[in-house]
Parts: sequence; C-alpha cells; structure tokens
Amino acid sequence: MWKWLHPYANPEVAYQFTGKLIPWFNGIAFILLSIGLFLGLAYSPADYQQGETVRIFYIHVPAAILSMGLYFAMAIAGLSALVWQLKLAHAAIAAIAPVGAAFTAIALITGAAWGKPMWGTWWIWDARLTSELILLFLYFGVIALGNAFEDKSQGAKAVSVLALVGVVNLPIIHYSVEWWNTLHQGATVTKFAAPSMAMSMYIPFVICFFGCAFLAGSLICKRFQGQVLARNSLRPWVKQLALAEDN
Amino acid sequence: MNPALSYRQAFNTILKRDLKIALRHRDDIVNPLLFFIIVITLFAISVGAMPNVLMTIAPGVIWVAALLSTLLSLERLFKNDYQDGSLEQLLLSPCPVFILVLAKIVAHWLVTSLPLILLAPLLAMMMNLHPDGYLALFLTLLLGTPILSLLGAIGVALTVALKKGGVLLSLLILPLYIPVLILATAAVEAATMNSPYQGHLAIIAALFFASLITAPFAVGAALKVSTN
Amino acid sequence: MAFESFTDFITMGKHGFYIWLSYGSALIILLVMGFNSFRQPKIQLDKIRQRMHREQQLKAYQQKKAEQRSQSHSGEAV
Amino acid sequence: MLNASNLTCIREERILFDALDLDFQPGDIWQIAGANGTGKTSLLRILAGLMEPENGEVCYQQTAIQKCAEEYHQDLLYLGHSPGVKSELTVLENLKFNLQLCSQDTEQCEKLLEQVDLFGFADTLAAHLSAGQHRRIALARLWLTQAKIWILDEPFTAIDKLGVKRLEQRILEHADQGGIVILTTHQDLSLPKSRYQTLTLERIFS
Repeated sequence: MWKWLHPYANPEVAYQFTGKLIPWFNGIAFILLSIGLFLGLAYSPADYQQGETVRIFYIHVPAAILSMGLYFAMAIAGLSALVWQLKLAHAAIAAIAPVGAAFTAIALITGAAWGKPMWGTWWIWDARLTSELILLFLYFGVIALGNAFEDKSQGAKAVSVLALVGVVNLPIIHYSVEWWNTLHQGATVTKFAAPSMAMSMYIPFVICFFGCAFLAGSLICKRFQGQVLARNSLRPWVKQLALAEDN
Repeated sequence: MNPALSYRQAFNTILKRDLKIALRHRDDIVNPLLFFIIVITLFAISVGAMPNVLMTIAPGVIWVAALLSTLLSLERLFKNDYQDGSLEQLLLSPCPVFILVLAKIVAHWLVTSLPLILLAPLLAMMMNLHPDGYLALFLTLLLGTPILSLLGAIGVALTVALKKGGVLLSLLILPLYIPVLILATAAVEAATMNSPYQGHLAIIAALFFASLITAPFAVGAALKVSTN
Repeated sequence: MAFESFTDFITMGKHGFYIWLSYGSALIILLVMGFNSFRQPKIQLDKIRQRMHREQQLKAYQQKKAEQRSQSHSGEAV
Repeated sequence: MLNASNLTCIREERILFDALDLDFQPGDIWQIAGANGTGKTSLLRILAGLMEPENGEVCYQQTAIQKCAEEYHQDLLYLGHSPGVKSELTVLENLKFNLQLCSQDTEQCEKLLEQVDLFGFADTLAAHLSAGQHRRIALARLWLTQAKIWILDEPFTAIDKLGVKRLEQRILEHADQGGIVILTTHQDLSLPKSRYQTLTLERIFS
C-alpha cells in the first residue's frame, strides 16, 4: 500500500535509525564540550581589550551560529515536506523548532551578559542582537502555529510554508537591521566586532561549536522520535512499541 | 430543597473551570505576551535606538503595549461561552450573575495580565527605563491592569453577540482606558524624576475599586441585553 | 593554566559574575530542553497506551450491551 | 406555579405571538408545536427569563421572574439549542461543572454516563465527540437535577431511538413527581395523549 521512494522515509526505519544515533551524539557532545569548555574557560588567554569577558564568546557564538543553522535546517525540512510530500519532514520541523529557539535564547542571554561589562547596559540595540531577537520571534511563530492546529496533518503544511517564508526573510531582516544599526551608529560604543582569532582561542571555539552541534543533534533526534510516534499513533508498530514499553 | 450553592462556592467553581480551560489553551496565554514583546521591539526599532530617546518614551510605550495586549485577549472572555451555549447556563444559574462574571474576569486577569506584569521589568530594561521607574511601573501595572480587564469585560459583554465584534470592541473600550493610561504613565515619569508619585497611584487605586464594584453589574446587564 | 588559583578562576578578574551568569543560564536552558526532549517519546507512548486502554473498555461495554440485547431478544422469542 | 399573562413578542418587525396567556400546573407536560420560525424558541426563552417579552409578564409563584430570579433559577432547568458543553473539558468535568453550577451533588456522575450511553467516554475531551454526544452530556443533567420546571428546546434532535424513548420515560417520571415540562419537538411524542397538552403557534400576518 505505501510505496516509499526513500528507505529512510519509512517512519519505523527512521525511528530505529535516530534511536541508534542518540547515544553516539550524546557521547561525542559530552567529550567535545568538556574539552572545549575546559580549554576555553581555563586555558585560553584573556583578551587584551575585553579581559576575561571574552570567555563568554565560547558559548555565545556557537549558539548564535547554531540558531541560524537550525532555522535553515528547518526550512530545508519544510521544502522537502512541501515538494516531496515527506511526512517525516513535518516531524523534523516540529522537532527542530524548540531546540532552535532554545539556542537563540542562549545566544541572546549570553550576548546581553557579554554586553553589560562592555557597555554598561544589559540590553543594547546592536545589529546582531536585534536580528537574533527577531529570529527568536520567528521560531516562536513556527512553534505557535504548530500548536494552533488540533490535528497535526493539517498544521504540518502550514508550518512548512511558514518556515520557508521565514528563511527567505532572514537575510532581508539581517541586512535591514545591519543598515538600521549603521544609521544609529551613535547608539553603540564599539562595533560588536568578533575578537581577532588567536590560535589558542580558535581551537576551543571550534571544539565548543561541534560539541553544541552534536548536543543539538541528540535533542532533535529525541524530539523527532516523539513527533514520529505522535504522527503515526495508529500504526501497528507503534502500538507494539507502546505495549512493549508497558511491561 | 438542596442547600443553595454558597456564593463563594459558585465563585470558586467558575474560577477553577476558567483557569483549567485557559491552561489547556496554553497558546492563549503565550500569544498576548509575544504580542507585548514584539510591539515594544517595533517601537524601539522605529524610534531608533538612542538610549536617551528610548528612556523618555519607555513608560508610554510599555503601557500602550500592555493595554493593547490586554485588549487582544479580552475577546476570549465571553466569546466561546456564547458560541457553545454555556453563557446561557451562566445567566440562568441560581447564583447572581455579577459573582460569576467577577470570577471570569479574575480568571482572565490571572491568565493574561499577571504574566505580563512579571515580564514588564525585562522589557523596561530593553527600553532602557530609568532604574527608579521600575517600582512605579510594577505598581501602576499591578493596579492598572485589573481596571483594563474590568472595563474591557463590559465592552466584550456588549459586543459578544456581534459577528465582527473585534474592531468595535476596541472602539468602545479604548476611550475608557485613557484615564488609566494618563495616570499610569504620569506616575512612572514622576518616579523617574524621583518626585513623589503616590498621588497618581491613589487615583488609580480609586479607579480600580470603583470599577471593581460597578463593572460586574454592568457586565451582567450587558450580557442579558446581548443574549436577548 | 591562565589562572593561578581556583578562586581566581571563579572571580575571573571581576567579570566572573557575567561569565558564570551566561554559562549558568545556558546550562539551565539546555537542561530544561534536554529533560523535556527526552520525555517526548515517553509522553506519546503513554497517550497511545491510554487511548488503546479506553478503546478496549468501550469494546467490552459494546459487547456486554450486545449480549444483553441478544438475550432479551431470545427471551422474547421463547 | 408558573404562569404567563398576555405575552406578546415581536422579532424583526414580525409579531410572533400576541396576548398569550399560559398557566402551568405541577404535573403538566406542554409541547409547543408550530412550523419553523413561529416563535417557539422565543417563547421558551421568554419563559426562562433569557428574553424580555414586548409586553406581558412571566410569574413564578405569583412574583415576576425578574424579581425572584434566584429562587426561580434554582427551580429551573433550561436546555437551549447549543448544548453548553465546553470542548476543552472532558465529559466528566463538563457534567460536574453543570451540576455544581445548579448546586446539585456530583457523586453519581459516572453512573449517569451509562444512562445516556456515554459510558467509557468519561475522560475523553468533549472536543473529540459528536454533536449528538454533546447533546447527551447536556441531557444527562435531567437524571440528577432537582429543578421542578424543565424548559427543553428540541431535546430529541440528534438522539437515537433508544435515547428518545428513555428521555420520554424520564419526562413522564418527572411530571408524575409534580414537575412541569415545557418542550418543543418536531417528532410527535409517543407519550399517552392524555398526559400532555399541545400549544400550536401559527404564523400571524399583521
């Protein structure tokens, strides 16, 4: 009855596959993060200009990059959902959105915490922080639209369209905010320039980044499993799983 | 004859039911809050991010945003009950209508305005509000938002039977909100210049008690009229 | 090691508060996210189990009523 | 117990009924018949106090219902077109709430569900149920209420044969215990002719 083109498009296979991935992702993320944070916090030198606050850099920038990257990943899932009618892609969007929003929130809070010692106020309407905030709104939009529909199948198409519309608007928002920020150059004391990358700073950053990426991967896989179950709750393999879980 | 339901029990039953329904519709709580944040971000971006400019307009912007997001979520107060018929059951219950209406308004206030008040300091920070203004903002919101809910309930009760009640609702209620808005923003501004603002608070408190006593009766009458 | 003593590590040249605030908040968010995500499959399975249980209960009730009706018919027929 | 004197009701410039005098004694069952739009629902809403008549007055124990609203509502059970069931709550929660609102005890709620064959639906959300099932949740109150006066607006719509028979049984039982039942229905009642009066509303052409 179901003629699946792609082997992983079968929900059960996808469920088992992501199940196997999770322990690996967890392990790698744990190792990378512990090394990266240890190096970043304890070993790497303080920045001549910003002093110790530069250490926030090792969590702020990975989170910011991930928040942008996850939104693009969500948009790709949206595209594949609409173009190839991949049911699993709907589950992927619903899985990625909250994790993306979490990393955007981390980027915002760490950005604000970094801004306080440098400019004396918690929140500064700097170009990057403002576009990060707008990205957070986009994520909340996708999550809210997903929850608004009672039955998941109807909501899924709407969410993938919103994800696509969002990703098209991301560069537009980014550059308009950038332009807006130069317009009010007086507002920010120093340009939010990323510190020049001494090698001793670059390695911990890269390790931290991949650590965060694998952590995000593991969270997404777990939520993906939940979504696959929710969308195939009538399937026999899901019922067996529910019964197996029972005893 | 069974014991007549004491007014307190009726009040609690309605309050519990409404809170349970509101919590089951979690996005009804979150959406007005997101609206509140986005409106303030729009103001900040459009006005340009000069700290001193933001500081002067901060009280006004926060209060207008709070007012609009309360207005946004007022619709929910009687609309669903009218559509599924439980509003009639409410009007026909042995317990006087104004107590049930008060319970619904309190439930609405707890669900929409309380989170808003807790979020306001975070946004005051984004708007670069003067540190002295935080307490005044908190107090004016704490006393002001119940007035918004009470007066708004009258407007909703009047327009509940109309199909396109939304715009008409804001047309009816916004004029009623102007005194609260003026007093509240004046209080916060007075606080930022650390001159005494207790006078403003006292008047807002007086407005609050006046509307607390008169609004439920007005809403009861309005509901009887609109379900006629 | 960039720091002489552990206390130095904590205070981080008077910016310690901001650094630990940002790492602390990141940790909290990730913990909440992790806990919620790891419970997602379990929540869905519980929901499915509850639905199956309710369906069985309903089927049993339907059969019970069907038997009652067939007995009452056979009773009348006799 | 409940009487209405020279009721007139005008809706959208149309006279629905004029100078209507009604007197309901304990034990009466009244069927309000008439084509669609002849004012049956309006009459029921006026009797329940939801609607003001053009002129005329409804009295409960010789006092106008506006004056003795609390006592009257204590003794009244009104079922309108929309069942008054919240779709966010489960069946049980809806039932409990309805009963608490009219100050009745809520212990035997589960047993009641079997009466209206909603057994097993106790903790399903009302949102997942059909309109007929919503109606049965509202009708479940008939088995538990102590209110003497029942005003039912087309109680039999979307109810299956067995349900209708059981409902008519309950109505008869209630009337025998000295209650008053005023209902509108399109199907003809299978109650014995002697037990109920019929008031037919015709279309009045001014």
